[in-house]
Amino acid sequence: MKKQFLMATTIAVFGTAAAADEIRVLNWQGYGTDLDWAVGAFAQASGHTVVHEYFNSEQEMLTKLRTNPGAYDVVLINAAFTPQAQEEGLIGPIDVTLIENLSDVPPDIAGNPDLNAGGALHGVPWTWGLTSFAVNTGEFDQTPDSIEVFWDKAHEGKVSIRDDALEAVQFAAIATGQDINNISDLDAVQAKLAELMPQIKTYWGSENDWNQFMAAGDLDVATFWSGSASRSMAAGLPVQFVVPKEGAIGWLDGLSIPTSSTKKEAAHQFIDWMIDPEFYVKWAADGAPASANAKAAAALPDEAFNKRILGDPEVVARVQFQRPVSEENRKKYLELWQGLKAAQ
Amino acid sequence: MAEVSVQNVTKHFGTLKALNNVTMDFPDGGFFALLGPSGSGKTTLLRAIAGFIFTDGGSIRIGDKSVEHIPVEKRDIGMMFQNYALFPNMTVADNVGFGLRVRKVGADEERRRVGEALELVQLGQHGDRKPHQLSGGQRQRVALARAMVTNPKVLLLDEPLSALDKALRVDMQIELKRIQREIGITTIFVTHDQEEALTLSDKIGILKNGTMIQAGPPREVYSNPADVFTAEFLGEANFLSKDGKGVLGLDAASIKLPAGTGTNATLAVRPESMSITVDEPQQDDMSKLPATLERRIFAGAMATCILNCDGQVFKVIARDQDIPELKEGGQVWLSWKPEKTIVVPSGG
Amino acid sequence: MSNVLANQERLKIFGLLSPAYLWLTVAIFLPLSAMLYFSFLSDVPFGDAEWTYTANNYRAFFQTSTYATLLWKSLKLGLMVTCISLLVGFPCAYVLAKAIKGRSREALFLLVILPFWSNSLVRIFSWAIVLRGNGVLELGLNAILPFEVDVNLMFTTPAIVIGLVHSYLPYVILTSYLALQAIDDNLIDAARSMGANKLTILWRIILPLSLPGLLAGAVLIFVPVVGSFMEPRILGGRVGTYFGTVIEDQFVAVFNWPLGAALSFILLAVVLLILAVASPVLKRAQT
Amino acid sequence: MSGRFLTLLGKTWLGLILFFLYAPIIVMAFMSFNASQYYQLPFEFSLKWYQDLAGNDEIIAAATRSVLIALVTTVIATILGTAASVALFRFEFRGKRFLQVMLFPPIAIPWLITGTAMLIFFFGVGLGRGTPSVIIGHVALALPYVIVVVSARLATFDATLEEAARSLGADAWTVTRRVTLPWISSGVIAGALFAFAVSFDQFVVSYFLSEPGDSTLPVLIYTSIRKGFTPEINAISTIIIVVSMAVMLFAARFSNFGGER
Repeated sequence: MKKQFLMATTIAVFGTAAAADEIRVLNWQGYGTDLDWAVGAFAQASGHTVVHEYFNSEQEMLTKLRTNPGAYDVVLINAAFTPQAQEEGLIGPIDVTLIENLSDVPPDIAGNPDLNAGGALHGVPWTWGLTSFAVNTGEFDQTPDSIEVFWDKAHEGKVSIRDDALEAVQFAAIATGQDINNISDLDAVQAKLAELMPQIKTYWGSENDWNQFMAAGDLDVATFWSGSASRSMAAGLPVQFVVPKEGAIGWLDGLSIPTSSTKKEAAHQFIDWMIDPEFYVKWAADGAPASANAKAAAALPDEAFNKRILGDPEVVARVQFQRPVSEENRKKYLELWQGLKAAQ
Repeated sequence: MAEVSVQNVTKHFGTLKALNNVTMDFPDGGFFALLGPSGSGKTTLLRAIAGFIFTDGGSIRIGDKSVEHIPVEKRDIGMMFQNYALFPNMTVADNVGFGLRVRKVGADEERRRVGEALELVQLGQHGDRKPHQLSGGQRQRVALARAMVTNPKVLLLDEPLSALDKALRVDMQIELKRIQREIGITTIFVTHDQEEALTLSDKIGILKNGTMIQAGPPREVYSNPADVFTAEFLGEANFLSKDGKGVLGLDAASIKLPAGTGTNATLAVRPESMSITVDEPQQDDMSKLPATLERRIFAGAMATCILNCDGQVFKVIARDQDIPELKEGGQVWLSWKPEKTIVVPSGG
Repeated sequence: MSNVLANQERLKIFGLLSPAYLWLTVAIFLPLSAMLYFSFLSDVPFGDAEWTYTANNYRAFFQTSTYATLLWKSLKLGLMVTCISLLVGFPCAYVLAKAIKGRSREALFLLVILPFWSNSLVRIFSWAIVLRGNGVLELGLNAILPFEVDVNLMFTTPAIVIGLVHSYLPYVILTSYLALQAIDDNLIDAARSMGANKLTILWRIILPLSLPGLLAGAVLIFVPVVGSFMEPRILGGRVGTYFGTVIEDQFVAVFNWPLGAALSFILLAVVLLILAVASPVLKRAQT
Repeated sequence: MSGRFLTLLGKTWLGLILFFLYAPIIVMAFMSFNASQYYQLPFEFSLKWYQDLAGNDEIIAAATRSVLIALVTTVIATILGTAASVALFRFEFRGKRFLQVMLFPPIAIPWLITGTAMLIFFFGVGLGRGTPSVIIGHVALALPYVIVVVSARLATFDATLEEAARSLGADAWTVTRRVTLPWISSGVIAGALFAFAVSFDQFVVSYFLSEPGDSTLPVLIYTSIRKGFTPEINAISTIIIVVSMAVMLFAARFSNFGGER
């Protein structure tokens, strides 16, 4: 009731409760925007309906934007890809006056250089999170605090990392004490990964894989995303997310509006609803990444995963946020990773 | 070469009795026919002799060996199938040589015997062809050569000529008989064509519903059928009575019966045994009946007449020149020698 | 006269063939040609992307040993899966075609194809549940056997082979069945009447006559298995990197379509070459 | 004796293989009744996933759409594929070998690549996305399978049967209808079953070519892997398998394909 009221006032303020539109959102599946209750509440308050399409990788998302002009109104883009999308002219600048909740986003996040590619805000900061790892609590008396646990012979054949060249390379960069956005010693990374390979049981590809492997007891320790970890813990899996002393990879997701969108006004309304604390608190209850909205983050209960772990300034200090990766480096990383995999 | 003997053979397929206590002897070197309508068990009997079917009871001997428990491949038979069953992936020579190769006779021996067999069936030049390049008659000869080349103890033919057209069939009958005589192999063949059976064989076994009704030389089964079924199946018959009841209001006195004929016997006359005259025949020792000529069908040297005798239709086949010139509907006399009356024992 | 006939025949051939091949042209050959064209570009020509003509994507195959190693590994996998499927499937097809009669045969025939009507991902994940440690296979075996066994096939090459054989076995059963069913039973009887034992009949009659079906089945298996990526990735884990998974990476993860396309066409060329070399040999075997 | 023993051995083998083929299907069905969301053992009976499924319009709509698309695909691909097979079998003409070889690329090149190629091409020629495009793609992918399977059956066809029928005065169409088609009917039905399977399992083409919100079941499954699909997917798959089994066995009772010669 309260939410509907809130939404209604939001729209009343804009005074633009125009004709009902159908907006199309391009996102990962099951990543907040497609929650039934959220879409329902938005439809009830604004009159706009929401249809989803999903992608399975950032590259695919970019390709979909390129090949289907006019098909999407809101798209989720990782900040490391926002500049590329902006350069290609796929997404347009955000009209900040239409997003009331933006004022609650801390300036250091709202001012993220990648999201502000081309000199204007092109992605509304929505969520952020970590790529670190989680352990099976049944296999550890004490939660490890070092990334070196991956190389511990005690866990040989019970280790997993995601089958992703960039992530693997950046993970090894952290383990070798390097800057993930400026890897100076790629040979060290390669050596470190080569050493890791015999430890690995399998690569994981998706949150689903990860949960099943963990549930089946195949793994002791595996890299993981913070948002997914909070979901797995909420679902009752005996896992603990770890941000090791060596650091972790951080990422920031923004919501953007394609240049070719014909329903920009409704799209702005939807994005505003997505960063609303009301929405976020309810979402976080089933497991969500951290919100970019300070007010939303503060509204979480104290025991919430995102507040407990990601709210800790000491943890945040260890995080290295991902920046865009050049095409050349991307190719180099892929070759390195494929070579290692093929050698198995 | 060997004699084949089947004693009290029985075979069930589920509840169906395919062979019921069948007995027949096939002396060495003879040419035998198993005749009967479809479903009579004639093919079952042939396949039981071949060994494709194991019987439920009775004994089958080939030569001096009891074979009931010997599988086909060890029985040393030659068999020819209705559709010839030539191996489409092999040449004619390879088809014929198959049985020899299985017996490991050696390449030279194989070539020689295949050549001989193909010469015998007059296909000496066709060894390199594939079956699909041959005509129906040629395929039949290949199948025959293939069945004989291993010098089997007995040659089994399953409706060997049924796939050929009429003219070719007659040629092949003569050919088959010639080859069989030449090598003197005991041959058993299955047919539903009574004419073929009568023409070719030394002895005919007639089957019906899995039972051997009668077995004997062609002339004997033709003129002395064991029952009404056989009489009807082995060519056409004009019935005078069935089971003692006259089929027409005949003047009994005008029909002369062989001595000792029972009162409840079935009487019949073959169409070719009757003569047609305009005037009543004067011989007292002839059986005779008045009749109306209904139709006369000219067929070259012979003609078929359909006559009506007191409501009963009779068929007569005679040389065209022996039939008086008459309009259809004219009155005639039918007559035949008393010994031409077929007496079928009752209850057969 | 013969000209008219020839024209009529040409019309018939055209009428029967053109719908299917027109369809294939529009939906497959032209798109694949476009892909072939892309494989000679430096980048996919979308939007503002800059591109030039290049043979680098093909050269990439030879620059590192990675691709050749993986292609060889995939070919071996294809051969293994094909052989196992033939050895396992042919006897099944034979029993189905020759030993079982009537209605139950039709029902069984349908049952063989029906597993295909489930989603392949769901099937593969079900295999994972069977093959993993403490999975259905291990629990089942330990329930039957008097002693404890440790069975964990998950993330091994055998797991990949099991998954692939499962996915493709119906092809070989089906094509062999169709060929076997067409063999006249009289041929087998005829061979027996000539004294041939079962092995001779199998070798000299049944195998040669069912060879077209066996070959069709083998091609239908070998060709897609060489390019497969889903089963190796999910069931193979660390050892599941094959040529197909590398191509998939180029398309799904990296979106380097030109390189992915180049690798696919190299795969296609190699597969066609193998089939071309094998076909005369096999044709001779048939006679 | 040994013949009967061999037959028994063969039937046992067939039984084992059927068990192998159905093992994952049975596991799939079992897991749809298992309470654990992560497919954990031991088994704990629950109807939860069926209840969830009943309320999940998205999955039901996607499954329905998949079945409809697969049916349309099957009909078109079977007709076109059979016609092409007959032509390839009956006539000799220049380029025949080439046409046969051209069936391999669609089978050899992973669907992923073919699907992507279609996406680009359809996008390029302005065909756009939507159900018609999906069907065009599915039919094209199913066609080679139909042609290969039907041709395998035709290869065993005795051409003299056709000649015999023609010598009896039957025209080409009558020969096709009365002689050729009955002979290949089991091949055609098998081809149709394959076409259905290809379409029903095809996610790449549907993924790229269907309109947002119009996803098919495989697309739904594929996209939900990332987050994790629940045993609801097992539940719908189980229902589909059981229903198709019932329909097919029912149809088999009243048809005579693959039966006696």
